Amino acid sequence: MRREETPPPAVCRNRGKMPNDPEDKQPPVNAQGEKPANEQADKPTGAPVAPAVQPPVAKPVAPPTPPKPAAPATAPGAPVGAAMPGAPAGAATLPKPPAPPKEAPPKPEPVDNPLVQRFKKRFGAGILEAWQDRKQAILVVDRAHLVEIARFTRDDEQFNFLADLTAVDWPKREKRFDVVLNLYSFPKNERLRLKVWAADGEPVPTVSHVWPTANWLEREAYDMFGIVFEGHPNLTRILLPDGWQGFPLRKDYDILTQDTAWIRENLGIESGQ
Amino acid sequence: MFDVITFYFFGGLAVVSAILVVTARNAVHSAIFLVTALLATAGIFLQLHAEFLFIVQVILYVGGIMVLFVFVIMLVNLDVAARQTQFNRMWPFALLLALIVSGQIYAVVHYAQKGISDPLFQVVAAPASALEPNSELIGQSLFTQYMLPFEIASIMLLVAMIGAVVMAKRKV
Amino acid sequence: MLQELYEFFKPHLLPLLYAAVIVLVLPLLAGYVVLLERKVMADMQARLGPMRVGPHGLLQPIADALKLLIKEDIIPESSDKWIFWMAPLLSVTAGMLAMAALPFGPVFQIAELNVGLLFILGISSMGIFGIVLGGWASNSHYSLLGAMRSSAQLVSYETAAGMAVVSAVILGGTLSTRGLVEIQAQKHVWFFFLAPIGFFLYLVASIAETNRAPFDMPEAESELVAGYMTEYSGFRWALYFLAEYTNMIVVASLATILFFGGWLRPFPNVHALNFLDYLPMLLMLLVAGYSLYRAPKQPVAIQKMVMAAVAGLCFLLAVALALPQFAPAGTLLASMKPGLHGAFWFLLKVGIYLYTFLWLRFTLPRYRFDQLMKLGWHFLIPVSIVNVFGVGITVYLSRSTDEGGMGWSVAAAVALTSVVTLLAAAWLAKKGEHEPAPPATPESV
Amino acid sequence: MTDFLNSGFRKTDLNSDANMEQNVETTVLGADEIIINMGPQHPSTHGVLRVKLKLDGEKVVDSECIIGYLHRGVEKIAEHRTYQQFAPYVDRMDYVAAVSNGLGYCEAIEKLLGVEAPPRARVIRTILTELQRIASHLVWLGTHALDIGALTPIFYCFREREEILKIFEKYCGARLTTHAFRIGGLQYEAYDELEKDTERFCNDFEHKVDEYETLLTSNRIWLGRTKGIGVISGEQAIAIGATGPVIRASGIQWDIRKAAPYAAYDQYKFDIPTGKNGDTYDRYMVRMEEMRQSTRICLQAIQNIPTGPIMARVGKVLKPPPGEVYHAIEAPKGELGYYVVSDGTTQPYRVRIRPPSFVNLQAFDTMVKGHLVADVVAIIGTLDIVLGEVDR
Repeated sequence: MRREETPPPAVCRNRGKMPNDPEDKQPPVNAQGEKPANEQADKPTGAPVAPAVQPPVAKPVAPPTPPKPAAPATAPGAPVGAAMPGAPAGAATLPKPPAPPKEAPPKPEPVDNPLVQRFKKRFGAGILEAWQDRKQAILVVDRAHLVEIARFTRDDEQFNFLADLTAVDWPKREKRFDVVLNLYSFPKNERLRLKVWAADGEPVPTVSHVWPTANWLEREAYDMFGIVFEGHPNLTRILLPDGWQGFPLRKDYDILTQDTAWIRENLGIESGQ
Repeated sequence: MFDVITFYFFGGLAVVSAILVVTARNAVHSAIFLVTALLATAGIFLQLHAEFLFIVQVILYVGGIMVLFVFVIMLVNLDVAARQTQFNRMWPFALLLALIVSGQIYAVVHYAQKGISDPLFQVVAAPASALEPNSELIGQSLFTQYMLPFEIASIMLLVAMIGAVVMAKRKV
Repeated sequence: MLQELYEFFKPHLLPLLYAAVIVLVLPLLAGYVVLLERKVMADMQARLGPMRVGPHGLLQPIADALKLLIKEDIIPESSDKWIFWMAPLLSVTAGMLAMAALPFGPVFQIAELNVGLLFILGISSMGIFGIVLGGWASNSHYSLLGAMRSSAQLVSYETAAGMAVVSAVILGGTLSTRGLVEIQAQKHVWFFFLAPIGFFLYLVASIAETNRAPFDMPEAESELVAGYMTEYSGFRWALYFLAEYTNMIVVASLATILFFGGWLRPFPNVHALNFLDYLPMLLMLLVAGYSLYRAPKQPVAIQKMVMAAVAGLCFLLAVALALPQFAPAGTLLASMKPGLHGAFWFLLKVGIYLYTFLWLRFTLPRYRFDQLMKLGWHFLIPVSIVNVFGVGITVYLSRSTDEGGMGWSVAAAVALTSVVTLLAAAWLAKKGEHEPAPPATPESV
Repeated sequence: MTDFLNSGFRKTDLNSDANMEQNVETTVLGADEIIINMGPQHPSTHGVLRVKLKLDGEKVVDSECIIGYLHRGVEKIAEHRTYQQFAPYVDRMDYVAAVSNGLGYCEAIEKLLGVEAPPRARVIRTILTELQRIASHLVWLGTHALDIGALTPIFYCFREREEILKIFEKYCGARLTTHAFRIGGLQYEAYDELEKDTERFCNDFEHKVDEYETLLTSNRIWLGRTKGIGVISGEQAIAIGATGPVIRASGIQWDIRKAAPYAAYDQYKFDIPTGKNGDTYDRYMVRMEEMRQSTRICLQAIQNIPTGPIMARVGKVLKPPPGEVYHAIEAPKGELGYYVVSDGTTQPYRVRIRPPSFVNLQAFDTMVKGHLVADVVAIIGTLDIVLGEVDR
């Protein structure tokens, strides 16, 4: 296969102990470059990047915002889960970087580190947004450029492992679906999340040629959300029976809903339940 | 009397199954009838106290060849085979051959009854009791009196075996 | 007419009686072999096995048989009904027919044929028809695969088994089962000691022929569900089981006759070991005593009774075995000794052989089909041919040195030919081994 | 009579399953290939996996996994339960490793909340999770050996697994679907004998693993059945997304316990066993060694269980701030990931579970091609799938 990197065993040199590695390793994201940004975001005192900084809860105009709709307008720094204490004692191995500003709940903040810069340099407008949430880097990329970006991510940035591909439904948004790709890099021991926004019915290019894992995962996303992956070798339902109507994980599909016609027809249960 | 009954039972069974072998449309059923026919023949051998012949009949035909035969049938497309006509243009020729053979048999039996002394027509009566060292008798006659035919038959079998191996190998 | 009928059957009365006994007892025996198997399996697997029906599950076979009798007999809609109906019968018939020539002791034998050995081999191999036809008639892919595996397996291992049998036949010089045992008695040696490799070849081939693990391809339950029996249920299914266990008993009996001196007591000619004659009754007494000891400990009254009944039965058997032993010579009772004791020793040997079957089954994983074929054709058959030569040389040497008796020269000849055969076997095994093989241990870092 | 005689090998209805498949390829045996349908009811498909095999004789030409027979819509249920209410549901996914599932979920939500379980809780979690790993591997070993025809190991394995389940039972009252952990720590304090029980079990268990190995490891039949079967190279394994023992047997030394330590794994010394050839035998050896390493972790952990609280201070009502988190742990079967999106309410907006079995099962088609029917069951066994997790 065309996987020139993958030096297999070189992965876990860090076996003994990794005292200063936080729970999820995102070295580039955590790199010194964005630590200030981190703090700035905590104190909404405005920063050089201020306009773009808005905690994603209330994104202004541009593309539809990620986690807004159902949330009853959570204020940016509003201590929703304020009950939490700070880092409990004894977490010697897990330094929480911005610990002092106590009770700061984790929340998304934009990020602009070398990794993101490389992406932006390469693809420019193809990268719509970049932020990190709970120290996990997230890149929102343009649907049209997905395959290119995926290739780049795999080959040049060495994110050779697609851990997961799934979707999230935000029905109130203009483009209601997030297609979420959780990537992992064996050489770098890092994780990265790519997101693509897609409206209902908009085909998303498949990445199953880039990461063969995506084959079943995309089928599942199709099965559950009805997102069409363009170019997928075999885009059929995977968990539900083939004739099923409706896409269960959409928000407008009630938890009690069933395809009663299908059940009646195929299982011979009169009530269809 | 019971000898007669058993003889007619086995004989009738052999004849009926032999007819069914060629008339059954399903090859597996034909095979089963063939086994029955061969077993019935073996039964007649046993009745003649030819125990060795009986068991050789069972082992060779029933045990060995039939397993292979059934094996082959598994790989034949029975659906197609069942629809094919079973008697082709050669049937008059086959009938002729059958007539000739029956004529020969009749002749032998007829002349034997007339008591012609030519050893060709001598039909020896079945022994009343077991031929004692049965397998030894067979072995001795095979390896002394009938040595040449025995060897020729062996070589023919060898040739057939080599041929089968060659044909099977070429495919690989 | 009646007179004639009587005249015709008169010489056959005793064999008919034996046959009736076998037909009646064999299913029961097979049932108890199943129970034994389950108990042995349970013992090897750190559990108890059947314990509910009767004390220690002693009535389990009967309960199973009853359940299977009244179970619905399902014949699949698209099966070939006649053949489906007939196939299990074929298997059972073949197995039982083969028993006709087996001598369970010097007396107890239905028919003494001078080609008895061939008869057993030929007839028991007919049982394969039941399997092949049943698998085919079920019209199921699993059944068909099982049937095809079964026939291929039989064809491959029949040869090796036959060759292994030939080694004993060369030593004995007869095809009669009874004759083989008698010659072993004359020569004062079991053929196992003259053709040990022949015996082991026969052991492997017989396991394969009876479709027992690790060669249970035709019914490999984790691959083919139940192989040729997949579509069978109820009593028809039980018939297949009966056939399988009958075949096991036949094969074990054959091994006993060929290699372990049939009904002969171990070392029948060594007078110092005559105390072995008391072993049968003592063994039975022991079982009876233990059953009696366990009887009060059973939880339910009826189980206590059954246990006591078992003890009584064993005691009766012990008495039956003891009476001829202690009866004065020349009486009718004393004349029954060879028959009774012979049957005991014969069944004991058969039981030990069967135990080996079970032991292997619970220890070894299953072969794959191609490996099985390879083992048969590339290893067992060549080795068995070499073995036949080896045995021939042994016979020649023993004839040329001392007639009849088994001297040191024979022992040396046996050792020599065995070593040569073993060397050939090792060479074959090495040659067939393609795998690069040192078991790669995971290297921990 | 004609009826009787007309029955050749008819079209098989076996593979039609008329509801699900409209275009069934009807096959006649005369055509070289037959299609055989393994499952959903089959002794060795480990639940309700259904595999359609195209066979040439006994050789597998093509295969297709059909899954979903155990789909319960766990992810949908999650959206309608509060964070705490959903926790017991994850136990029902990989029901032979419920503790590991619970650990992943609790840690993911803790991460989402920004809290962290206290050290004592983390150590106890580690002990229980490692015991669960052993239990899961024992189930795997027993069933895998049974698939390959060794009837006995499963009883030995279950005997040892019983000891582990007893420890679970003493700890939280449940044996299978334990729900042992709570978001923020533990609900129950460790019972008094936990250390002693664990120590006794671990010390015994080392010999037990050797015992299993005497039955299998150098058995010629076992070697023949597992060596070179279902080979998958390191590159292929990464591409297909395989994780856990599957990827380690292919020579990739990667274990989330080392790569991104969670719970208390950073405090203990243990090795990551790897294989070379990526075949069934290597996966077997890797798992056997993993069991030993798990006992090693447990023995280290019970030496020094810190004292202190077992729950972090989390409220009765959990309202994680809006945002999302992906948290992965090394479950017995591979990477078990939870991707949780919060909208600030008490119910998760979306919970995505990345099941290791589901992704590993994708490797099946690649691994099985060209092998025989008997190898199919060996390969299903070696992937160690649990259908509850595949279908969720």
